[in-house]
Amino acid sequence: MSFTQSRQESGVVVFRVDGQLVVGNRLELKDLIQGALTAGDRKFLLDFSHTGYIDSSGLGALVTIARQVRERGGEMRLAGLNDDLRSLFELTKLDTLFSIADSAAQALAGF
Amino acid sequence: MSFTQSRQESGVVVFRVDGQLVVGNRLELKDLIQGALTAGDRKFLLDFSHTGYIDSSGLGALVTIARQVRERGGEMRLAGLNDDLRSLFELTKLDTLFSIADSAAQALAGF
Amino acid sequence: MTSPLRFCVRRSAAGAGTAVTIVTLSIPSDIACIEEAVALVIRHCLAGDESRERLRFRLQVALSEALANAIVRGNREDRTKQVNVRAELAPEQIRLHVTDEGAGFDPRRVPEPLGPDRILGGDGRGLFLIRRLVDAVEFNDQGNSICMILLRR
Amino acid sequence: MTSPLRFCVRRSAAGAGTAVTIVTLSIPSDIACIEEAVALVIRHCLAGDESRERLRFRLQVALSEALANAIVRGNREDRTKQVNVRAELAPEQIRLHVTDEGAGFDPRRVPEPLGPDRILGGDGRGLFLIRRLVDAVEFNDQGNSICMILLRR
Ligand SMILES: Nc1ncnc2c1ncn2[C@@H]1O[C@H](COP(=O)(O)OP(=O)(O)O)[C@@H](O)[C@H]1O
Ligand SMILES: Nc1ncnc2c1ncn2[C@@H]1O[C@H](COP(=O)(O)OP(=O)(O)O)[C@@H](O)[C@H]1O
Repeated sequence: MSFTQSRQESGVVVFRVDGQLVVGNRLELKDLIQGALTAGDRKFLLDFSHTGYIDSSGLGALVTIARQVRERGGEMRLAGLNDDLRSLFELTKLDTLFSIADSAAQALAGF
Repeated sequence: MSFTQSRQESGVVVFRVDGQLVVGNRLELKDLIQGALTAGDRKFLLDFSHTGYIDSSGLGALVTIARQVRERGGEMRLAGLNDDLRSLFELTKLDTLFSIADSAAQALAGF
Repeated sequence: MTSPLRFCVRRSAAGAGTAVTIVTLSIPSDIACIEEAVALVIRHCLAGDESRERLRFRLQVALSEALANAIVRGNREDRTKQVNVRAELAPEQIRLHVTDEGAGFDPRRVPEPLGPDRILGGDGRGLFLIRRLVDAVEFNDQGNSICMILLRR
Repeated sequence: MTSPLRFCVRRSAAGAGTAVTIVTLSIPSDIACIEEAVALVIRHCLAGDESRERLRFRLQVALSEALANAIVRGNREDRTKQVNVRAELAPEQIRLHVTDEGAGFDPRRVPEPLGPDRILGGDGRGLFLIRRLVDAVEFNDQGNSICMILLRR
């Protein structure tokens, strides 16, 4: 389980979640994004194309992080969710809260 | 894939087949048992409790080996076949040709 | 040792609605290649079993959420306390029991996490996901033991 | 790192005929244990799927025998010749094609290996096992390509 951070020329900061986003590691992701917010970044893309599982704590962390980003005038998008993971967003109606693209490339195109 | 050879006090030589008995390694088993025959051994037990698969070449090798053992006045028994592998013996009617015990212990008891 | 197998998987929409996956494999005429080739193709044949993959996911949700609740909510991460899992695997269904050493709770008092006030919350979605993804949920009276039933089909 | 999980599997005959497997697992209250515990229980839940395990075995027989024939009988172990496998995976069935670069053969001329003269032979059981364990077998006209069809249920 790890998070790979990279920056696009456009200024979008991409976090790739490798493995799982769950109760055991969601605080790490929160810290990373808070760090980037403090450093002045405002556009974030979370790439889940290498993510096997997200639990309810992970979903909750995304909600909290997105709120913090929005409070600072920023925007956070999600991409690359497989069908099973996307169904978790739909069941919890979080698909109405987030901008979710099929792929990171698609999300970046409109950013 | 390997063959582990051991000898009981009763003189029975036990070959444990780890992995598979297939076209790629059946000659090794033939050689091992021919060697034991040459050395004077006459009672053989093949233990398949650690065997994942036997292909038709492996079945054929067992038929050939059993014939050689019998020609020298010896006896070969089989044990430890899982349900799937046992079904191969039943389909090919080889269960009528071999003495097949559930476990190595049971086969040894009557040897 | 590098694999001498040339391998390719492709998903093709064959006709109306039914997706067929095509796996192709080219191997040299060496019996030493058989075992690896067989294992590779079997893995793909069985991976195509959608209902099984969905069952795997439902199990993942049920177990992950129930274990997290038992550890964090029930036992409050006290490492001297245990969580016990018991899975009863029958041909038609799976029953999963997860039991902690905590005081328990009243599951009827847990609100749905969908309302406009709750949807912005950082927690409270675990039991809801369990209820949506398993076929039946039961608790013991104390509320420290959950039983989740999943039908295999 | 040694695993802190205490684990036990037991098969119990519950009632008439239906065997139920019981898996129990005891873990400390540490969220770091969740991932391993979930994976362990899921593995056992899915292994109990008998029809899938039987399908796995039938695939093993079909592929092993067809590949061995293609390599040994068709291509005569000439390493410069290839064997091509093509698997078409649909929701209800699997079609496996195995094609070699040999001269082919006439499958109708292959005798059953069950007679008193044949049962003591060292070969000739491959096609017979394929025919018994898959749902349908077809050859191309030349006889260097076999197609085996397995229904998933
Ligand atoms: N095993 C448990 N022991 C005690 N309380 C629990 C347990 N499981 C759930 N709860 C209670 O139910 C609430 C809702 O649980 P859940 O839907 O999983 O969301 P979350 O755990 O994220 O709050 C928890 O906040 C907790 O108060
Ligand atoms: N791909 C093939 N190319 C040529 N001949 C084949 C092929 N497959 C099978 N045969 C012929 O059919 C016979 C029976 O095959 P099989 O039942 O698999 O047993 P075995 O290969 O052990 O003889 C072979 O001996 C061979 O003559």
